[in-house]
Amino acid sequence: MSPINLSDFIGLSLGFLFTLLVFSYILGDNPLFRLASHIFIGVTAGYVAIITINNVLVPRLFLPLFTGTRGERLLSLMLFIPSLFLFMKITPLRKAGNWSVAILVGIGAASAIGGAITGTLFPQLLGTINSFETPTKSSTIFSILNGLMTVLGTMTTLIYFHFGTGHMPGQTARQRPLIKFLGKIGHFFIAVTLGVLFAGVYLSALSALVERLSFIWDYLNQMQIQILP
Amino acid sequence: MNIKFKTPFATAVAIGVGVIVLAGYFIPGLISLRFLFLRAGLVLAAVALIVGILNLFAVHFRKMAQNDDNSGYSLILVFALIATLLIGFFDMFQSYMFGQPNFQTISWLFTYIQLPIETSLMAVMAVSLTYAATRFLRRNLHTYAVIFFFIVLMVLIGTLSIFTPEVPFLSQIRQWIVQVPALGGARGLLLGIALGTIATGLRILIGTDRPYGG
Amino acid sequence: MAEIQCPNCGKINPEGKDVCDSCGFPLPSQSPSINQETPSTSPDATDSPPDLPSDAQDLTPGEAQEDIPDGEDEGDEGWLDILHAAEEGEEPGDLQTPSEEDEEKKEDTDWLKRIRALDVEEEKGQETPEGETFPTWMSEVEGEEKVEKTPSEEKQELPDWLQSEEEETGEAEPILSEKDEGETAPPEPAQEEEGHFPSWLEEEEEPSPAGEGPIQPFELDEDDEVIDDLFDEELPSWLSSVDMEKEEAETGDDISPGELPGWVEAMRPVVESSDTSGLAEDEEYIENYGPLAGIPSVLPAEADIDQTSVEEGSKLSFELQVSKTQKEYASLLENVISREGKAKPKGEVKPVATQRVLRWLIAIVLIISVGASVITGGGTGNPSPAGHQKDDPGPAALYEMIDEMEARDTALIAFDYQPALAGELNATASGVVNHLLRQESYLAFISTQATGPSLAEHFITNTQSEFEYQHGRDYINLGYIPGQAAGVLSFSIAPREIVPIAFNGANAWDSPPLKEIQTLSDFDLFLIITDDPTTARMWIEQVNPYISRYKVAMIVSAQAEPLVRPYFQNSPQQISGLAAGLPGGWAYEELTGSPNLSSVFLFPLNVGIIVTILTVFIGGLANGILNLIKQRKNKEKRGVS
Amino acid sequence: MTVTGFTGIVIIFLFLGSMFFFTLTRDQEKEKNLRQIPAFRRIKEVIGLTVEEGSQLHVSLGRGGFTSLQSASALAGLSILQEIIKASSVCDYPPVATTGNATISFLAQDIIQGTSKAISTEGHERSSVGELVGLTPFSYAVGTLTTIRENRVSANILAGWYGNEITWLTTAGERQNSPTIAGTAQLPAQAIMYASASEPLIGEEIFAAGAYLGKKPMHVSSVKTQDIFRWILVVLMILGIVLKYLGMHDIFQSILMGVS
Repeated sequence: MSPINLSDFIGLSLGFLFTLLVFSYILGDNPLFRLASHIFIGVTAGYVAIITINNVLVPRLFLPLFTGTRGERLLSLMLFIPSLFLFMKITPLRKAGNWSVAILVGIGAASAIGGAITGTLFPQLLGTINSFETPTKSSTIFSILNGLMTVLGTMTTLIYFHFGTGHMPGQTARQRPLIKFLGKIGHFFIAVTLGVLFAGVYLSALSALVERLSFIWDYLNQMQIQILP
Repeated sequence: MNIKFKTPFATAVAIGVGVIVLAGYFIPGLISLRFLFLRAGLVLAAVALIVGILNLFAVHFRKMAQNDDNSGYSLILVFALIATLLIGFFDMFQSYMFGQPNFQTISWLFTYIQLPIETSLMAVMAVSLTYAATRFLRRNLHTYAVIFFFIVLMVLIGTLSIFTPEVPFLSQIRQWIVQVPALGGARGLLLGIALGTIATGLRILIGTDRPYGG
Repeated sequence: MAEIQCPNCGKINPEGKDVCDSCGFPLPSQSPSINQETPSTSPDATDSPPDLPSDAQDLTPGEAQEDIPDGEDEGDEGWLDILHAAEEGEEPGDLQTPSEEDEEKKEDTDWLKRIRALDVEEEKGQETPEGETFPTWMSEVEGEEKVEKTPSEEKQELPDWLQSEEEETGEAEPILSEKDEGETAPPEPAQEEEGHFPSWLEEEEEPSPAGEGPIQPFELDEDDEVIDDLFDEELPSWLSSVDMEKEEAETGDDISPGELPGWVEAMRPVVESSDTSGLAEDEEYIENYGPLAGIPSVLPAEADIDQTSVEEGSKLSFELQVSKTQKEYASLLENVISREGKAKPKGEVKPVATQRVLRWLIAIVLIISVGASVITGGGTGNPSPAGHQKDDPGPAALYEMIDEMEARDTALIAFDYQPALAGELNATASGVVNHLLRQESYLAFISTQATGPSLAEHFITNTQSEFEYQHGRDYINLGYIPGQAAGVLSFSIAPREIVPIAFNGANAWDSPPLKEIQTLSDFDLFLIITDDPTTARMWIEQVNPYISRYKVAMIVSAQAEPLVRPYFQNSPQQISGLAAGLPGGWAYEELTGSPNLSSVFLFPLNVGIIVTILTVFIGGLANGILNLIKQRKNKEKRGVS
Repeated sequence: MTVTGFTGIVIIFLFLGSMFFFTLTRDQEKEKNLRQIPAFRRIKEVIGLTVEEGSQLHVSLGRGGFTSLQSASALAGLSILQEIIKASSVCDYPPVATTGNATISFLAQDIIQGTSKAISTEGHERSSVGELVGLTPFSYAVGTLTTIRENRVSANILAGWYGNEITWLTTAGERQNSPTIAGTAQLPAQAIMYASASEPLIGEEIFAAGAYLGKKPMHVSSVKTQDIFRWILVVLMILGIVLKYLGMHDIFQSILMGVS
């Protein structure tokens, strides 16, 4: 480790300080942690605002007015109107901005439907069918069974979420026996899936802990070098 | 089924834009129209973000005046937000006026304030998740909870790469769990979520759900 | 010759005398009619304090007690019997006539008749009727009904004791005069002859506290219902029980010997210097009415109604002498009612001690074990990989993809992860990108998240500092494309139009790294670094048609591995290389033979996993057993109850 | 138009047709019961407790954007917020909503004001608030802690798009001893909720909130439609496997593969 320039050392010291402030939350909620979190919220809000202005608003709303083609200029002009109405949302005349938000909701709903059908429904359906291995010379009994288990898991998990129960009102919410039985198998697969995902999230968090503790150790070594070269 | 529209114009806009963008997914001819609306959506989402930040600023400014025990923190937040914005505009001014590589200062803020805090927040999650796993069986004690509990342990054991080379089947069990039952369950969950998403989106496009004050 | 004992000083006076020779106190007359109405002969019974409204007089404990007939008075349904009946829940004789009105009329007539009788006596020459001695001002009140008197006339007719009181307090006068003016100016349409509420009571009812405008006088209904409701004989049980206790507390006064029932005598309070709050003490005043007759400086029976306690609206104006405990009950009731409207702030929540201790224990064990392993740095060389790293084809496939790249080939890297996971993904990707830089490849960075560009800058300057790659010469940071799926798709179709300028404002496509790149398929490698399975799927689905899948590879965090692996595992493959989490990154570094961050972090990670497995296993089983015991106890309890 | 595009349009029209059919032929008496979901029952209990205690409910709407798949979770969270405001109109402290996305915060405020006006509690001096508390995932999580920490808040309902930052919200709720009912569409976040929330909503249960809490006709119909499509998918899987077994796998491959 070689001595580093002053601004980086100040930066590292700030990082070290904030790391300790956040770790203090383990002992319990305390003012130091709140101080660090409110600085964090302010800095990130400012950072995201600058990046958004620099990467979206300037190149797509302002620049086309001067350098864009006729079509782009027209689009930018048209975009100014709903944008101004969006600013009404933080004024008493907030209802005037409803139609601007409605544009976003319309786009959001369409993207959700389109994404769900083309991005999830079709690929996952095809993936489930592909999981099943036709018995060929190369396939082993083990892989065929695996394929069948994966398909069974997908079907029974889907059936577990079946909402409807018997038709007669006042009847207790008893599902049909077949659905109930398949649902139980599905619940097993759901528990396995969530267990695997939880372990994955835990490993990511543990990796972050390892990285932070090694940063603290590196910083202490660096400080030693910086103070007593 | 009686539907009363309080803001018919906003409802019409939401349905019209939604239908065009959705058609763009499936009808190749409408793809360019879909892109046009999506780019408009990008710009509006960016403007909404800026308006949201102004709202965040106003909310905390008001909290500063209330002088309860949180107003001090609101002052710090407002100060940090203003300082970052000023540094950011200074960087942008330098890059557009003098062509210098921009965002040097704001990257410094990101590297030495935002990054360490976020990774520390993630690191503290390791303690919280261990605590949650330890107390899990205290809250739920049914078969599936026990399955969940032992699967977590099995996957963690299978991830070990030290002290266990002599027992390779542990990692093979982990691999099988991840690639067979977990994959089946994940696909079922994703397909179910897709159906729910389609239903939620369609309710917006036919105008029965109108969260925009319609 | 029969003698009459003076109720005031106790002297014996010869019969026929009206006034006591020694103290001048009017002696009870012997005429039969009055006795019937007021069974007791003592003057106090009816001589209740003039200021109190008639029904309130009935409620005044001292007198009421006296009126209790010794069991023989049947005919006159005095108010006390009504009270008793109400208490015992019987239908008090004719009181509960079928219709409420008749009952009220009968009550009206009783007290009205008494007033009129007194009035007549008063006019004759101040001779007090036996048992019925009303002060002059009462008759004056009657008088007022007939003749509109000017305030000054009224004042002259006021009895001395009242005038002296006025002068002392200095208040009554303006209040009374104010009242009278107020009273006389607007004729009260509601006050008819019969059932008219005496103006003195209205004044008493509505004294105007200093500093405020005069309070509207108490509006009477035509048929005095309001009065009857207020002074309805059927008091709520808790109040009537209050009366009884009050009576017990107060009845110990000294009545002319021999006349008070024995049990009243026993309950007489010991005379002390009474320090009644709120009322001005009048040293010279000797009580001459009621059971407290003869006792100096006691609360005057005809105490003014406490000006301060009268509140607006339905509050009664007379002073209930309740004991301390009853006052507490009343204020408690009042608090409960007033608190209903107010929102009760929830108190400070104390975290469960065991939760906090368990959390601290886990934190200490985890941080100490991982910290120690970071410091010792893995000890003996690199930990040998477990079986599954060798079997995991993902890192190996990725290694081959990069190994085949030549110098000056361009790789596009998407930095699409949260800064929070920079710890894990920087370490995982460091070995892979290091290999790319050793191949002298050009790099281009892109991101769909606002924090992506800065993450890329931080990655290249911190983890690959040994190569000193420079922006514009060796790599280009294209910055952030908003709009998630839509942004990615439009970038895939026309990258140059969507991102015209680089992250630092310079022209992106003229610099060496990107000079030959027109479309997405011109890139030699497309490496996506992400922590979210949804982002991974979005990139794969949008870029799939625009770049060959043999050029697409992924570095994902451990949490995304279960959902991204199928894209690599299934046939047809949608991505051709995959490194997942620190173990994946370490496996890649093993293949390149040059250890990097993943190697450094793997040993502490393994120590952390072992500690966690032990903690979760032991703690989890203990909690599970505790839960089992609790459930069994609940079952037993349910079984027993 | 590609086969895949055509298939997509057919699915949408089938879905719409089924939703309208169930709504129009809805028969009150033979109304189909829905299976018990403990989380929604707990939401109703929590609203009752809040009214009695005079405390406050906190609804967090996540950080999903409006130009992608994440918007569906945000829309589901907004319909839960609407039902809660209606049900808790007599509370001393109306619910407070927090979010990490600007557009969602506008929509939350619109819903709060629209619903409050509908049940005439708009004049209530302590009207509900829809706050934007942070703009990146973890700053949103940390910003929400301030609201969860309020002593007045007696329960937290997390419904929207989350990542692993949701760990911070569920553990903060546990520290305050207040129940947390949580649901999202992102899978890793669901695993965290399953382990640390008092009542998790798994899989697609979050999208059935309108049917369980508000019993709205169109929501109940769309839940029934989801049930039907669930079985259509199962049949298609079995059919696809049989065709693959018979060697005619290309049919499905061409239908489901190419989407431009």
